[in-house]
Amino acid sequence: MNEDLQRYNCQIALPGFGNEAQQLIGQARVLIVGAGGLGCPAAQYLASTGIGTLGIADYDSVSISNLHRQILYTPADEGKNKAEVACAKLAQQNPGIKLVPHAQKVTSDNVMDVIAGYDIVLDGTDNFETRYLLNDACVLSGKPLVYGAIYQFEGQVAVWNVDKGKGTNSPNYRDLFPDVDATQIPNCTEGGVIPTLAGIIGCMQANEAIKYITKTGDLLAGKVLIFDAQSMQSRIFKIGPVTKTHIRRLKTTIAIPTINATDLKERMLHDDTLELIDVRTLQERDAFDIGGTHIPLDELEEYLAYFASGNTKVLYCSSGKRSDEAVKLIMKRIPEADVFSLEGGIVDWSLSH
Amino acid sequence: MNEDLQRYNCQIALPGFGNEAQQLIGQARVLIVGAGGLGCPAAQYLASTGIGTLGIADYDSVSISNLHRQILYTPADEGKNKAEVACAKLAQQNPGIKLVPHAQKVTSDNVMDVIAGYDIVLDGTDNFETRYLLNDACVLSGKPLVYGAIYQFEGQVAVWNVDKGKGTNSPNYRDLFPDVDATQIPNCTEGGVIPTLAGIIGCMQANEAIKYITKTGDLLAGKVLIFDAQSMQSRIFKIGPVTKTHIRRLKTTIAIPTINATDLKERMLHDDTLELIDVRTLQERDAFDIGGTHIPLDELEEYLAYFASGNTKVLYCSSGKRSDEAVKLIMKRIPEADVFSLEGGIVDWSLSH
Amino acid sequence: MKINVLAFGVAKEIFGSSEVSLEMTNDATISNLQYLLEQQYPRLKQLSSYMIAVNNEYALPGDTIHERDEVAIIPPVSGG
Amino acid sequence: MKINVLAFGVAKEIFGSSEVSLEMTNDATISNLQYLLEQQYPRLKQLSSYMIAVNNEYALPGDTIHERDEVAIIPPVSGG
Repeated sequence: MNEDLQRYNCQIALPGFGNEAQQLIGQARVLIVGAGGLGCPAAQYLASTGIGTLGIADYDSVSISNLHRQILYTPADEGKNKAEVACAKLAQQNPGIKLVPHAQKVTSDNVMDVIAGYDIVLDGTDNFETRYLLNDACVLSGKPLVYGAIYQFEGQVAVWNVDKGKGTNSPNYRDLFPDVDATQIPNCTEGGVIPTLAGIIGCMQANEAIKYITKTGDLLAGKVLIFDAQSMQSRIFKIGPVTKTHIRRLKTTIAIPTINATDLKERMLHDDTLELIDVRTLQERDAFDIGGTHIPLDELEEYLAYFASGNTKVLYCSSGKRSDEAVKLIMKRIPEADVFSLEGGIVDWSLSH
Repeated sequence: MNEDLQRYNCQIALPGFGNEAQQLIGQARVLIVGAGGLGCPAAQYLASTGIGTLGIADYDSVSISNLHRQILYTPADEGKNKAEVACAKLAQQNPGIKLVPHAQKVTSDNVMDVIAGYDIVLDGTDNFETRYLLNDACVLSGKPLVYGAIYQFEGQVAVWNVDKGKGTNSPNYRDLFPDVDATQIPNCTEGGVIPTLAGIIGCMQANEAIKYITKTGDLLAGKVLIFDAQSMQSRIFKIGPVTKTHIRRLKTTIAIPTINATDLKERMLHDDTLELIDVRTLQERDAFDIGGTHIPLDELEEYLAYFASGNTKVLYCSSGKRSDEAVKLIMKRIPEADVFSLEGGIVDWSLSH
Repeated sequence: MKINVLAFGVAKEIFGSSEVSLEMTNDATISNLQYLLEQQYPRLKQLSSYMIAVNNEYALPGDTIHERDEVAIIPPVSGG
Repeated sequence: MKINVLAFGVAKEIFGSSEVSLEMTNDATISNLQYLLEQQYPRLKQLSSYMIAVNNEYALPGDTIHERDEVAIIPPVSGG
């Protein structure tokens, strides 16, 4: 009995699997974008199943606040690039597969090139801009996209853009949500997320990828599953058999001007005209702040005029995610605005020297 | 901001959580029995969440055929004790918690002592004997048991024996299945299991443990959830508010006489009276066998007389699980039978010298 | 009346399908249904125990089955 | 007629509950329901888009709502 047969025997034995399915798995090329709460468990199971080529794209580095749900990382990995660390760990877990780290940020400039080498993409990102970018890129290149998203105790899973034959494809993310105002939707840093939900949804995404590759089971195509980890209830909503959207080109992603905590502290020593803007909620500000003006993210639209002129403004939140969204919104409306987002938010600020 | 707050910030921010819930998590003592397909993902998330004391009980050692779903292990861990390897990996993931490996087999003799130091037990075992043993021990000691089980594409999750006040407890495993003929239920080696299902069900078990500890959400107490990874449908069946069983003492677990492949080959060189019995299915035998007589496990009852006398008989299957069940059944009916189960089955046989 | 029975776990293999339908009289009980099923599928009896649920709730042998009830057969599962 | 509306994601926070009920006329459409909800909960409108499902299926603005229909409001979720 050879080592491969021995390793995969317990899945080859599945009804509808056999050596043919294992061969399909070995030939498959899967790209996971975002090696965070969803990407970590999905990557573990896709690696253990023997996916031939597994790409991991993440430009971010490991931070201590990731560790409660991003189970591929240890405190010793702090500051290292997530894609590199994840690939190194997964190579130990399964030395028989090819692992490809993509450490650059996925943008409208490079996304088509990055996904070109893969048959299927798994969305493990944590922001709407990259979700729409991946969606549109997969539609334009005719690849299926396994979608997952989490918030607090609730997660969503679906498979977008599956080829239904005769030139039609199953619905995609824009069928569900044509457009989103990212400043109105709280993220995990604000509202929290239960780590086990990330595990459940990430494993469900890997499960759908394996079903797609091996052509077994009913895919979540034309449907979206919503799971609630508090009640353990899940529902599958039907969307329809084919997409009604017409995506013709990618939206250009915006590069956000950011400043890290050390540089900001240094600059504040010499430049007392620089203004800090706290975009967190009132409760968060009441608990702790690092000074400056308070403009909560969801009220930013009403205060846009404030950013039209004057001194350099550095926006901050707890992790840097919401200040990124705030800067993005300001730059869309006032392209000449002199604004920065504080990288790593007040967490990094508190720990920097 | 201290490192603990930073690490757990994204779960402390959850509604109904806060520092109080994190404190409960830090004080909790959870024992996972079985560090296999279910135990590995459950342990990862319980460790990352910051469970104060996490015990891992498994007497088994890592084999290559485990790696497709037991994501804590690498080929380099082959032959090492699972509880020891798991604890070492989890200690890297979260150095802030206490990890306790239990490398001995959990039996009716030691189970009460093993679980005594824990507040809650998680069942990640792969056989009915240990499932009933854990169930009965948890009922007798008044501890909740988070149950999970998987086969092919289908999994079950429940929380047994939750204190409902006034001396009553929620239902337990024996309310659902008073007794099982283990020889009639195929296991994962025979029927296969999809790795992602192990991940989903294991994470659901960790999720229920965290909900129990933090007193948030609706526990799966008095209910059993059945999840199908092919359709992604899940159903929650109501069992009832309180148990109707009366468990008064533990059933004695049977120590199974086993022989490893190297010793068996050695003995066969000198003893030609020894008989091999293949307990696998006809299809499995047709594909490959190592000789001897064929008595499929589910027909064993009809051939019991064969084991009442004569030469030493060594029963084998692919992994050793079914031959264990067969030897257990024979010894129950014919205590003086001279039978052994081949450790690691024909997989180990093929690889041994 | 015709009663649809959903099969889970090894019951799917025993029935050869994830759903079977049985013709029963109007006052039939769970115990009658169990008898019919075990006669048609003797391997079911050999499981020693399996859970029967009606409309997603645990059912007792004496419970009466009604038209349009959804019956589920849930055998034990050992894998981990 | 009284229509029950289930809230998912951030809609739970906007409604302050996982379920709200609305009084509507018998020939009401999804678009009428959306108008009513957004009047009562202005933050809902600010989401730009959210999915409305009736009886677990995607609903279009022109679809009529019937008594005992179960309406679900599903906003986008960004976390990963």
